[in-house]
Amino acid sequence: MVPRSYKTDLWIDWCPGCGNFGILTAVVKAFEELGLDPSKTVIVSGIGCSSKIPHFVNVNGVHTIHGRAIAFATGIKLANPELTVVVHGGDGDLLGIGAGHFVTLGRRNLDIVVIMHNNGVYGLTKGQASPTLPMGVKTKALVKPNIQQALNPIALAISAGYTFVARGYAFDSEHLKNLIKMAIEHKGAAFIDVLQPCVTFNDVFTAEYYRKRVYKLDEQPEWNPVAEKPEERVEKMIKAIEKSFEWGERIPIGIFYIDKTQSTLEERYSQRIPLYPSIHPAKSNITRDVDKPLIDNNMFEKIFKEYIVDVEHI
Amino acid sequence: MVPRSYKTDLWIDWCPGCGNFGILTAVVKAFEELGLDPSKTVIVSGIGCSSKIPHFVNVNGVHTIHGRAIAFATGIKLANPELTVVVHGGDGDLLGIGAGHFVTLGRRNLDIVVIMHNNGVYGLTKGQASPTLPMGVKTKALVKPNIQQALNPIALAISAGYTFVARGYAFDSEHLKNLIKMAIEHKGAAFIDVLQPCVTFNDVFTAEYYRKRVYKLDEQPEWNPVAEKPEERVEKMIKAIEKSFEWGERIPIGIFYIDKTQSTLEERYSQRIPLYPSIHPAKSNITRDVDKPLIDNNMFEKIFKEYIVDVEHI
Amino acid sequence: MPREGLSMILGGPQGAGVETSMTVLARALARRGYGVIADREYFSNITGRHSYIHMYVSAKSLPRSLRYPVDILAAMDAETVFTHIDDLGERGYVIYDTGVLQKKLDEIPSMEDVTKNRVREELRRLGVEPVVEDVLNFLRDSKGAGIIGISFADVLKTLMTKHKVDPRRASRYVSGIIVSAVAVLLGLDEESIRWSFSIQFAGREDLVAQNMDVLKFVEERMRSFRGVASLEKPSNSYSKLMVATGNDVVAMGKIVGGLRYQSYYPITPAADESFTIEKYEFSEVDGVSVGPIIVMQTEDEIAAICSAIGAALTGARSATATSGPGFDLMVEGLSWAGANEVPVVITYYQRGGPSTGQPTRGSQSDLFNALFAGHGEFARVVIASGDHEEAFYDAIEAFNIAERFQVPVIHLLDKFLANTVKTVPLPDLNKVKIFRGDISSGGLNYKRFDLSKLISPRAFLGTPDTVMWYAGDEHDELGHIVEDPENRVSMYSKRIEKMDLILRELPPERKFSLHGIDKPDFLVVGWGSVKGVALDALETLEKDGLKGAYLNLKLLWPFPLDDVSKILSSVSLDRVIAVEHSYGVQIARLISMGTGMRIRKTVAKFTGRPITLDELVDALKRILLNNVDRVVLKHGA
Amino acid sequence: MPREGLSMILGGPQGAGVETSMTVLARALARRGYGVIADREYFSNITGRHSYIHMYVSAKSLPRSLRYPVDILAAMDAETVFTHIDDLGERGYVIYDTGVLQKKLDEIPSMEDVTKNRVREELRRLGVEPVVEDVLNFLRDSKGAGIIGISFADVLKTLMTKHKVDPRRASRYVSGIIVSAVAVLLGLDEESIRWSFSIQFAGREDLVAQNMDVLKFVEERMRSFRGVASLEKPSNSYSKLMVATGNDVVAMGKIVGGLRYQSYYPITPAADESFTIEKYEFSEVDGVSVGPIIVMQTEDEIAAICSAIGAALTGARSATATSGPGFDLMVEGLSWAGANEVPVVITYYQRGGPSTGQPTRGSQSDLFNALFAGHGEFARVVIASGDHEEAFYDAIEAFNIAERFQVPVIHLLDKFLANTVKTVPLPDLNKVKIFRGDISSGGLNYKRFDLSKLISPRAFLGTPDTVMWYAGDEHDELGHIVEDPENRVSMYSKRIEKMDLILRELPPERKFSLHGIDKPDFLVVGWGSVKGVALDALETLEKDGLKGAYLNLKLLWPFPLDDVSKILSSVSLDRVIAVEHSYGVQIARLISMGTGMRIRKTVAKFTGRPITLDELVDALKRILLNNVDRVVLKHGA
Ligand SMILES: Cc1ncc(C[n+]2csc(CCOP(=O)(O)OP(=O)(O)O)c2C)c(N)n1
Ligand SMILES: Cc1ncc(C[n+]2csc(CCOP(=O)(O)OP(=O)(O)O)c2C)c(N)n1
Ligand code: SF4
Ligand code: SF4
Ligand SMILES: [Mg+2]
Ligand SMILES: [Mg+2]
Repeated sequence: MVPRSYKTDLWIDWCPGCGNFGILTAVVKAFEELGLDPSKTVIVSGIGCSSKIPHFVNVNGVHTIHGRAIAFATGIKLANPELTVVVHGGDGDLLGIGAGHFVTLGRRNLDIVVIMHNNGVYGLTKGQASPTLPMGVKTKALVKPNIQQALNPIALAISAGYTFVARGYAFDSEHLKNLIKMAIEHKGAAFIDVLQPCVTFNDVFTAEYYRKRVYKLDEQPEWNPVAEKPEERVEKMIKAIEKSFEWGERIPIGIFYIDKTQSTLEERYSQRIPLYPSIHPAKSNITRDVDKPLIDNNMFEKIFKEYIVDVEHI
Repeated sequence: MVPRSYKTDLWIDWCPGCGNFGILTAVVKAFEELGLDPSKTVIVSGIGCSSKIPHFVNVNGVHTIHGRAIAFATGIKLANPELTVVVHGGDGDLLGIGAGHFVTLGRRNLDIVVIMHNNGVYGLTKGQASPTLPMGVKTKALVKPNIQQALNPIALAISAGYTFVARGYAFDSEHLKNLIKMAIEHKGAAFIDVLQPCVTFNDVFTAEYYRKRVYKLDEQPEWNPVAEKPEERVEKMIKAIEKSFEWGERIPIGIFYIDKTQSTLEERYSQRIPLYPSIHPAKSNITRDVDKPLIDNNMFEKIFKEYIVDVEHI
Repeated sequence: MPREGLSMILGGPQGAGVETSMTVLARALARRGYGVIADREYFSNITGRHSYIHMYVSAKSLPRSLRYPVDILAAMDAETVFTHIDDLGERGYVIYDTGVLQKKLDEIPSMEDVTKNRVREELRRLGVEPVVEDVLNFLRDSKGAGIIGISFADVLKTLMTKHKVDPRRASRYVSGIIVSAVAVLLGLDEESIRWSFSIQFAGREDLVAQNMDVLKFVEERMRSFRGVASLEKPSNSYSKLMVATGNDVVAMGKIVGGLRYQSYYPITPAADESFTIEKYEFSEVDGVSVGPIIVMQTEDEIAAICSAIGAALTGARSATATSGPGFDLMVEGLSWAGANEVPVVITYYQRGGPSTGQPTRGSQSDLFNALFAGHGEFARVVIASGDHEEAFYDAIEAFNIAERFQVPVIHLLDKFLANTVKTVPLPDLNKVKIFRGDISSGGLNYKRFDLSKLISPRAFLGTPDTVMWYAGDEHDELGHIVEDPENRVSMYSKRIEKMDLILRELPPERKFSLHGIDKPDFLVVGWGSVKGVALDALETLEKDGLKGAYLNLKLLWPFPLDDVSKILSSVSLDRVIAVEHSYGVQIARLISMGTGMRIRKTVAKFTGRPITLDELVDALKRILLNNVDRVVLKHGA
Repeated sequence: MPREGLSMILGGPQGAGVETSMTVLARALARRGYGVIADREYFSNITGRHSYIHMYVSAKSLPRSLRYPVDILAAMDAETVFTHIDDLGERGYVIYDTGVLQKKLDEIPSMEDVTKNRVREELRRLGVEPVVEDVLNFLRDSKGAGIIGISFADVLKTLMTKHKVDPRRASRYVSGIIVSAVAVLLGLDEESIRWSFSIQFAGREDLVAQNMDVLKFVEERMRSFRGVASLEKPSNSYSKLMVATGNDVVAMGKIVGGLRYQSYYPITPAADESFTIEKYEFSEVDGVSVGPIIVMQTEDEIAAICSAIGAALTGARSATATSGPGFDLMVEGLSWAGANEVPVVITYYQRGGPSTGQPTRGSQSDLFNALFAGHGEFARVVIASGDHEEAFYDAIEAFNIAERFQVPVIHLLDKFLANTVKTVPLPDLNKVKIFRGDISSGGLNYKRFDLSKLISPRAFLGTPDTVMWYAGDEHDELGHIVEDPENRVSMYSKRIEKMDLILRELPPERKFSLHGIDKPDFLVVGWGSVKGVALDALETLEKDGLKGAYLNLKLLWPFPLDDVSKILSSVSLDRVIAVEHSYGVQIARLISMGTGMRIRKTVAKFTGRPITLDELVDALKRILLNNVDRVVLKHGA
């Protein structure tokens, strides 16, 4: 592996002061510290300010369509399980238009990481309310106060089946970096909700706002979010969900829930197809003799024998 | 209101013994007992065996597309809040393709009822696994055992913000009827997960299976799922979610959670537009003098004055 | 006298086993060298609605079209008799259950009111009481039909008793009664039937034995009819035949073509393809591993296309399969694939629309959706297959085109093909090639969208020492977003100009096939499932001195306008007739768009049922001889 | 000498206020009776990328096209100077910030590399150093440009000091500097500017005063230039004008048209329409209540269309607004609306595709998506508007067509219209009618899909004593699922035959408008945003003796083939030129499809920037005089 910088030299066109810069720093640092091979790492994103991030990181980047990053990532990971796949998206991307895929990833427990840039607004379309903006709040660009309630991303992720669920804060890059590293190292579907100030459109949930309120779960001595055994699962889940409703003067960040008891989707496929994942769709032969199909006439008849009738004239 | 039977005289083309018959009975009975005006009642459904139900009930029926019944219902209810709107869908319809809308309805708390026919399979497409089928289970039509995990519909609904969450059993029509009545009378987004045996494709979760296991929460003296005050919300939610993980030898049915503290979406609109919902989109004038627009030249200038420049030549 | 070919309808309630009857019969007939085609008609319903098989058997060839009227009507129930009164030909045979003899039309709840009213009207007009017995008498009297009553109850009771089968399982043997009755009429040998049952019930010797007893009991009851509808000795020389649906054939083609990732969301009539693929997700033959193919049931069609695109980026041959409603949801993803030059294949089985429409019926009404849905301009390829054989090879070629030209490819099929069981010759895989296009080994300076070539060499996600970017936004050679107007023009043009390249590079046989007379008097134009019936119609018309050719369009986009113009010019435009399973006959409009040639003669069918030989022959005659412009076909219950 | 008209570019980083400058200037100019058109060019970015306003002001008319080169280039930053070096005309004026005089091209990170490289190349070719000062000198020397430096820092410091404004807010007044500088060049009176500021900053007298001081400070610094680019006295006779974007105008049209439910999912360039509507969700004027309009931000575009359809079923006039990616997601719902004959309106603003493409740039490349996306065959209507005025009336008419014929209507617009600010005459609502179609009061025997009429009278969900069913499946008159083939033919045909009815019933002016010379020597054909520039081009060409007409197509589906055939026949086909903001110029293909007439002369632009007068005139000349077939336009940064 040829060493490369983990940052590209593109100009980053986020607004000065945007929380996305903090997230970018954390991602790059996490990749660096894990020594990920850029050619074996893929950032998949949707559409939004946040989803521009793949262009700024010097690993493979797949900047897809709004709300569908998880779906693209699913195909990438299943077809080549050797890749480390990290999804980035906005709160609109992942919990608005993409909520169906978000929920589904939970019940698959596919080994990818989802990092949500949670800024309470639709940044790139100029500040409409996102699904995490609380009801009644009127951020800058809204014509009227928000009429819909906020989703609780942590509770939703746990209910959906994610086996690693955490929250970070964009401007605590060091802490966030550690979460990202753990999420990548976790086997299974991981979700990190990142509180991300949007300086341009969200004048309520500002850096100032969060700075005063966030505290770290990992610094709470009694906090142990890891289910090591199946019988601990429900208890840990319930605790985590309960904790996720703490939102006000104090906002917890850190790991809410880790479930080590569930098999990943890849593992289940490998139970069906023993060669998988060492032989996988992206690494398996489809031809012989350069341009002939792997299956020849003889093999065809053997494989599809149940469709083939030996004609017996009588 | 002209009295009509609440059942149409169409032949019902569900398989003999299908749990949907029990649900139909409960719905018809509930409507009857509530004395709903058929012309002011709408059943909205998606696509699936379950979604054929509107044709069998003699109230307005809108049989839409797969996964989108909630979205159609949202427009119907907001445009004419006088209507009682009940959504029916399969588990594939509501939690597979429709999961995004399902989650979103929670954060809106629009006053409609969602009844999910939970049979663990995609009935109408001949028995593929639905999002509620547990991992590793191989029902009749599956080529291989189910490789994806099951969602927990109750936990998901509560996490998403539904303010009435219950579970019924298709073949306990009396109990289910009562749940439906309560759900309709509840102000806000209500969800009923109905365990529904599919005799043709689900040979695991059969009537036999459920009969042995279901028990009624309402018969548990200590069970009180109602949050009357805001400060009770989290506690009740957590209890309900915890209860929802009880699935095995004993399966609870009944009400998991009721939240009386949240405003509905309609109420929030009425805070913005005081005449709503008494004057609403379906009941508001758009013309004057038969075929002239309500807005005349004079009103136009007043309403849109900020766009209009009085030209002053100098 | 033995017949050259024979038509039949096997009908009964959905779930009662007509499909099993069809498969067993088709396989047994193939075993003896007969050619078979069998269309399945069924409601969007799991149990109880009327379903039927419309089948044609030929001693002379592998048949490619269905025809009315039929020689045999085998009815499991009263509804079948009422529904198909018009379908029986002169001196045909009706097999029925004597248990329903007194059944009245009004006692059949599963029959739709509109249908029931129509049948009632017709019977009234004919002066026939709406009772099974009266209808059968009428058929006997008016058509000279042989009416063969079998007491199903009696047969089943005998069977139950002999084999000590739980009477609640009796209904499982009804399909055997139908198989048996038909076999007796055709004089089919017992061995072929036994062999076919043994495949159908593999590993269940008891079921085979029981069904062979059914055959015996039925035979006893209709001895006088043994062989009354016998077929000639088959003149086919195939030593092996496949008996498969279009879904199966496409699945096989995809697997041979190197499919490695297939996503799907269940939908009729596409889902069975994915089921078949899943069965073969991994095979070991002669020490060679074939696969793995990851078959993924996604949460919706959006995820199906997006995950297939993702998989394609890793270098795996990837596809998804769907029908109209699902395709609609894939269109945004398709546009991304176009913008990012991703080789992904969508197998698109058309069914009756709009919306849920007639989900289990056939149609060709989605042509323009396949060609034009998706915002923005980008290269895509749409190919269609005229029959099972074409579909097999096209399924492979779809991947070749996708990878060579780095474009999404839509393989446009329909429900007729999907669900029709046919006898098909084995493919010759020596004729097949796999073209993977220009593949790069990447490296430090790799540019995924290198502008120096029309087709930028493709490296895969995961290629060592290589990184690349993809973006749905307009991008530069590296794949980074760029809005510069000059870059816009270069990248945009590069992507679209591939369409010309594709037209230049694909050989004529991938674009169309031309059948029939060399200098024809008239030309029938169509695509997809029109082929079989059109070719048979031409043969029939030729006997009447009407000499025509059939242009089977295969490459629908980019549209081969030069070839088509040339071919159309060879005939006067008012002797060109476009045929399609749709209202609008879009193929005529597509031709007009491409060539400016406006075809005014059209044959349209949009009942959801396939065009049959008799009605097409008739329609073409009316157009050719009576100067009619448009004929709308309606045959079939 | 005062000018008849004047072009300018106002440029600066996104977020720095060019848009405010535009609005303030446009309103002030309108106040004095000038006509204005202003196009906004910006990146898909919130802060920092280069954005600019391309504006034309006319003393003679309400202008309808933009033109290069420009008379004034007002630059907030160095990037603007570098980006627009080609755009300034002879003896034009450049306003720049003396603070960036020494800025080098390579010091501008926000400029894309491809653009930077191109500019660097060009400067090298011209022998100019890539430094702002050198570029300005070059412009002065080569074009005789008046170069006007203003120290922005100086102006702002003076202002900060005088008004004790926090220096961190200084950047807010940059837009005022641009307004002021342009006002001085034009010799605009102070009152009109003050008035315009007072509307811009309604309720903030401090801001008005501060900006008027900016005007004063700027004026002091460029006294010698006062009125050097003055305009003639306006000859327009309007006493009132609207200054509005296309988004705003459509919003007003919809509100006047009786809109009661609008759903949307945020997307450029459609979202602003919904924002405007939300502002007017309820009004009380002269004792009349207008509304309520429920404006619903949905979770995605699927929910947007589905909820709008749901609302339409209750009788509320319902619509949604989106652009390409969102429309793709609406197609399955659209097909349901078609199957169920639901009057729902989709306002579709095209932007640059494919996929995310160029989300903030313009395009007309989605024509075929609007016409043909969606599986199955069903009636839909697609209308387009040539300019703001048409768009207003069409927004109303969309509802009328939808309800009269019970069809989904797509109102196809684009980003150019959406974001362009124009002076528009006030609409005359006496000319407007509301047609709600055939409405039934329902009752016990109500049949929603009564087959006795082509348009079945519509009752709404909620109509007393009435129940009805809707189904995406094929249905009977009551709306219940029915698969019977004869019912299929009747229902299917009924739905599609409405297309003919629509063609018959809509008056010619809804279908097209024909402009220019009566017996033209050549005919330009286009739709939507081509209109303004085409009309101006015809006027220009007429001066050169080239006499043409413009066919502005408004009803795109059903396609008015008879009218179009007739009009096209009046000119030789090789004197017909199709113009479109796309690569493929689909309108030509659509015409060929409908009429068989193949237009071979085309003008295409797909940089995402609007066609300007100069380049269109030039292109038409090349086609008419030099017999060129296709011209691809590229003007604009
Ligand atoms: C299908 C579709 N609908 C709408 C859009 C427009 N769009 C672009 S970004 C965006 C939302 C951005 O919000 P979020 O996902 O929260 O990301 P952020 O910009 O806040 O980081 C939307 C709606 C789109 N690109 N595609
Ligand atoms: C967009 C789309 N995709 C797929 C289908 C095919 N389809 C019809 S019913 C169904 C699922 C039925 O399962 P469920 O929702 O659980 O309902 P059930 O039949 O079990 O009651 C599917 C996938 C469709 N109609 N539309
Ligand atoms: S708009 Fe908000 S989220 Fe987007 S770049 Fe600017 S600050 Fe960041
Ligand atoms: S398939 Fe299952 S769900 Fe559908 S009707 Fe039959 S039993 Fe009921
Ligand atoms: Mg956001
Ligand atoms: Mg189900």
